[in-house]
Amino acid sequence: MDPIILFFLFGLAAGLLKAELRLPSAIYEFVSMLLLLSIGLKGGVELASQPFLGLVPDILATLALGLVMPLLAFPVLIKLGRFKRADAASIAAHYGSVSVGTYAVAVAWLTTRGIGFDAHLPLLLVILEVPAILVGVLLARGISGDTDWGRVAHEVLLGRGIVLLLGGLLVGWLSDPDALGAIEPLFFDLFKGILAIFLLEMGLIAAARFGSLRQYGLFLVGFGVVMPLIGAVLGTLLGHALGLMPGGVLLMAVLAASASYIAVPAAMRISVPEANPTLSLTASLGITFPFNVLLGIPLYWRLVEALG
Amino acid sequence: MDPIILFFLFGLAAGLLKAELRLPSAIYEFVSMLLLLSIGLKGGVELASQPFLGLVPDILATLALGLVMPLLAFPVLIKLGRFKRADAASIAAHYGSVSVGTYAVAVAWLTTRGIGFDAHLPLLLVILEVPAILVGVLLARGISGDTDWGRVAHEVLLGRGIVLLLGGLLVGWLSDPDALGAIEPLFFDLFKGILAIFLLEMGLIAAARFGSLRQYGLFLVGFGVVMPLIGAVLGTLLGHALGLMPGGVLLMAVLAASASYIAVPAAMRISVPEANPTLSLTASLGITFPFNVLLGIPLYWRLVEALG
Amino acid sequence: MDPIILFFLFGLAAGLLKAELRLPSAIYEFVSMLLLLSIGLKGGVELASQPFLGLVPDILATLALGLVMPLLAFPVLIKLGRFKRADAASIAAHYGSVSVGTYAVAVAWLTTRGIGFDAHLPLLLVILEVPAILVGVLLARGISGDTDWGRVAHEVLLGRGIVLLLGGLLVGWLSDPDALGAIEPLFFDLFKGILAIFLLEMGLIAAARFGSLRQYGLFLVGFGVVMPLIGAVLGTLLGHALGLMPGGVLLMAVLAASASYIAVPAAMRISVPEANPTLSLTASLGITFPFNVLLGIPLYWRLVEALG
Amino acid sequence: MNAQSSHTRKLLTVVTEAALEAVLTRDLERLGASGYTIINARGKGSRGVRDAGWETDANIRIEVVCDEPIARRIAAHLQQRYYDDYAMILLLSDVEVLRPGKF
Amino acid sequence: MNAQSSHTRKLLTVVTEAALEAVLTRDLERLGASGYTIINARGKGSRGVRDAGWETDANIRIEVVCDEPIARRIAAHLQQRYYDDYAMILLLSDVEVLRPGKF
Amino acid sequence: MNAQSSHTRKLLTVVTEAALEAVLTRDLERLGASGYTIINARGKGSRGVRDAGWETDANIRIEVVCDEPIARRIAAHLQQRYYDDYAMILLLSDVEVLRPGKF
Ligand SMILES: Nc1ncnc2c1ncn2[C@@H]1O[C@H](COP(=O)(O)O)[C@@H](O)[C@H]1O
Ligand SMILES: Nc1ncnc2c1ncn2[C@@H]1O[C@H](COP(=O)(O)O)[C@@H](O)[C@H]1O
Ligand SMILES: Nc1ncnc2c1ncn2[C@@H]1O[C@H](COP(=O)(O)O)[C@@H](O)[C@H]1O
Ligand code: NA
Ligand code: NA
Ligand code: NA
Repeated sequence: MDPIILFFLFGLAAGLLKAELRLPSAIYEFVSMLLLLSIGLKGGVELASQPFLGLVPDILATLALGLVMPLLAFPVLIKLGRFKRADAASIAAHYGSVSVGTYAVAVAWLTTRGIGFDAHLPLLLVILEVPAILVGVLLARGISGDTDWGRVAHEVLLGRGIVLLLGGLLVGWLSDPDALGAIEPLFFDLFKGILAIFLLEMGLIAAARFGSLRQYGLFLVGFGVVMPLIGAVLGTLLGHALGLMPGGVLLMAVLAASASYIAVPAAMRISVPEANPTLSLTASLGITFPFNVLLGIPLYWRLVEALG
Repeated sequence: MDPIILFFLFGLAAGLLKAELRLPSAIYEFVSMLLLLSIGLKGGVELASQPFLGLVPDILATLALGLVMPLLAFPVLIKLGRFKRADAASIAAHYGSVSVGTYAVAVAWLTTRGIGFDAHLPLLLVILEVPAILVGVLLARGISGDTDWGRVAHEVLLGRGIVLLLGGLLVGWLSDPDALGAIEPLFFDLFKGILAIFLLEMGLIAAARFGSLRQYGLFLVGFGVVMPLIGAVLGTLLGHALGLMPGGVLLMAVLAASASYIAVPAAMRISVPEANPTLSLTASLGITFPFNVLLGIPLYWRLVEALG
Repeated sequence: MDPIILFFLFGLAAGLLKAELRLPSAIYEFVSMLLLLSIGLKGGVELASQPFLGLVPDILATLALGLVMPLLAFPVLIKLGRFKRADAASIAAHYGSVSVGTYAVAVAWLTTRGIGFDAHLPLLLVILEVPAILVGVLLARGISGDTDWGRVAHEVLLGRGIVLLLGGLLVGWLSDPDALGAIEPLFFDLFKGILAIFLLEMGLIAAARFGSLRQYGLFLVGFGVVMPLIGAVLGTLLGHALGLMPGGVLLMAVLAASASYIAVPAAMRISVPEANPTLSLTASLGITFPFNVLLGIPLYWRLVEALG
Repeated sequence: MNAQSSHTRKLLTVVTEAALEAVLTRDLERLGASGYTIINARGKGSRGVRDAGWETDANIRIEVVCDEPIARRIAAHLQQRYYDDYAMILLLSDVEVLRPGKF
Repeated sequence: MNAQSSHTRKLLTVVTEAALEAVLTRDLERLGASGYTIINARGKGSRGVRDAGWETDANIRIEVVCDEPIARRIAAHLQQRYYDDYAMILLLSDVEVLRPGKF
Repeated sequence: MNAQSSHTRKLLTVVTEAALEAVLTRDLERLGASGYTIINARGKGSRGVRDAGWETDANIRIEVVCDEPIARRIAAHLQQRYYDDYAMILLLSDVEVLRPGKF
């Protein structure tokens, strides 16, 4: 088995056994910062050798995907899940956005197998983070609402995740390629080791969420598995339609299938405070993240090949 | 001289000069976490290519060593040291258990010299951590005592050190060997550098303990030097009897000679709270750790060769 | 462009946009610790192959430079800047001392271009840190003052920066060169990556200082640019006079041009508390550091070549 | 206002979600507080355990020293604006301050 | 319980060894506290300097807001159970709480 | 001094610059405090925002429990010695201590 998956299982097991294990929060922040910068840098380096204009259709299509997914999820959460409007809107926003951790695991999965992917996927990752948040706020508040959109925009666009990804992209893009070699040991050679540490902590966090699962019942569990499957299908279709390489299609499927647990919760807490944050984080961290990492990625690869 | 030993001396000197130097605690935790995972991983990788059953005698013998050593130390501490029962029991438990930091220095010492050792030593390291704690609690409380053994067991078996070592072992054991290459830069290539940082902090910590030495007198200093020597002899004899490779015998001697300063203090604080924690930590950190790192390891190597 | 400069610009931009981005302080401390140790180690390794006595003239000349520079700056700050005596003394001390971060960027700049420099520059770096602090205290207090010089000396000589640089130097010097290979992955291979992270944070810090600039007016901005230029000329002349290699002359110019933002502020806060710390840090972090990193280093290189 | 002068003020202590830090400090200034002190915290209350392991789970503990009318005004504002949607407790007590002009 | 209602409660502050965190929070809940707030601390007292540099040397500072009988019960329990073997101080003071139903 | 005995003492709370930690703890001991508790903090006051992002910008919050004369002596000393040059506030309040012999 792949060691990074084993690190995740190790974290899950340690968490379920209530072992006294926790990454100091400063380390967790640093580790996730390195992952974001690495993903951005790598993308930026490869983008540098591409014409930018060719990317416009992909960018627009990705924006559309980010608008459509929460609109699909919302009525299901209201009708079948019987959630309050604010809760449904918030969960929908989580699933319309993306999880960088899941993306990183998928990149590692492709790299291990030597499968290539398009250079601009990190850019699409950034782009897919944003629209679902706006849709979520709109679904909760309505258009006429007294939302302070300036604050929402600041919260979203200048949050840690997006700034680090975009910053990495730009640095990679503008860097003299020869000079990049000197920073590779930190940002590229250590990538999988850092990812292993990150997944150990994610296992501990996911395990801590299992406790809330019983409380919120079967619907949430079902949603946390079915919604990614729907996302994966949409992502795969879109990826093929855009003519991405097979690895790129997989990453698009993974992006659509994954649910946010950093950018969206932070934005919702400020913009839709009446939504219960435990609900969406339980689904996203307790169900969807483990599902995608352990079962989803290989499954979506079959899908990519089947629909290819 | 070996740079990692120089880092330890640097820490000692800075500490004695009261320089304003301290590793942030989050970094200390991370650094020790990486060492534990690295040791576990390395062991697990090599264990994977061995029949597990052949290890049973070594495991049983190591357990026995962990039971015997505190039983040897306890009467000495009571009779010669005139310590209170709880204090004697607690110190005995520290010396019956092991120090992972000392083990790591010994591994680095062997690696520098190209001396091989048996793959299952990390497993024996984990095993030797535990029994002395139970013996220590028994010595302090008696069998009939009202000890909450469930809590003691949880405290001991699910403490940070053991969980990380065992987790690393399992991940290494179950990993696809080809996939491990990608995490080597973090866990293997950085090992000695990380160990250097760790030893710098250990030097600072040991220096801070020197202050308490005068207070507790000469007996403690003597015990902190003689007990490791006795441990080293027992470890060497056991290692030879089990037919370990010379490097493996040295590591067994070092394990027996070293005294715990993480797992045992934490367990004793909860299970034998009336024992004075300063006493055992002064001996373990202020005397035995520096002794083993600076003088013990090369000495024990001669012993291994002499008794071999 | 060089990626580490881009990381600094990225930090500046994120800071000016008030993005929610900050290195946890434990990480900042660790990163700067690794830089200091790396610089020291590298210097120590190379010093080991040199006769020590030959360095005495360079050491004395550097001490003299550290005494002269604050004496030059002080009257200008009093007369032209109309600062209070304590503030002028404190700012003068900052500019007479050095910035290790700037030095590290200059080393990276030279390395990228394959330009060699003398092995003992890290030693001169340490030496140049100290005298300006003593001059600053004297300028503020006068010789007859009731300064507790023991405390000042302790504060200065046993501060974090100097201890780590000197410790690294000694470890590098005394280490068995063969054994050093094992710690290179952490201390040497990661150097530029770690420097990139450091510069990202420095960009954020510098941006946070821009706010105070308006408050303190144009004189401070001018001083923060002109003083480094004067320093660079003095450093260049001294470097050539001492017969350093071209890279060494550049580093000497950079040392003289840079202003302290760690050791000196800490010492001044305790020894000259009536000096306003915001004033000197605004100049040093908000103007001189960015100026040196973005424009100064290449400029000083031309100077080195012109005066060479 | 000599060195020994001293007066009584109110100490308002708020324990709440870390996510609110930026908005709360803006509110405090607007409502007339001359300063505040913030500390990271963890805890448990009616909204369950908040153990700071995860960003959205961290607490902060804010202290504000001010005169009674301002303290009441801040407390009323926080209660009305945040109590329903956020983990939050509010405590008030008396403190003697050494340089009353400051608060 | 309107927005301005307020009452007095006790604030119990405990400074003790970090190693006790898990057992103490269990004790607190068992003895009737509706919540608690914990902060990492360092300090000095009769058991010497505890500067958090080393795991066994760290302190925590626990605050519990509750009514007087519960505060006394908790204080008595802690004193009887932990005072002899652990670094620990206990302080009690009065605080006004804004939503009394909560505590 | 039985388990229930209790008395009133003063709690002196100081929020000031982290750079002063070493000198202040020496002062406290010299002036008769039997102990102290320190916590890292950030905040805002008359000397602007001190947000702990940068070493010279960090605050600490020191608590000292002692009898009233010592509290007054410490407060007067801090005020005379540090108030003019450093960011610092001083608060005094009453607390009940459970083992009065200790303070
Ligand atoms: N009774 C209490 N005593 C001390 N702190 C409390 C208490 N109740 C709540 N808290 C703190 O206030 C935070 C928010 O409380 P709540 O809104 O009740 O969840 C908790 O996470 C605790 O840190
Ligand atoms: N007089 C005091 N004022 C404030 N805090 C104290 C005092 N005495 C003790 N402490 C705190 O309580 C902890 C335990 O105290 P002790 O049991 O006296 O060692 C110390 O480490 C300090 O953090
Ligand atoms: N009104 C206040 N309420 C609470 N804390 C304050 C207040 N004023 C100042 N502080 C704290 O005391 C520190 C120093 O205050 P100052 O000397 O006024 O800058 C500030 O950084 C805050 O942490
Ligand atoms: Na998604
Ligand atoms: Na042992
Ligand atoms: Na300079």
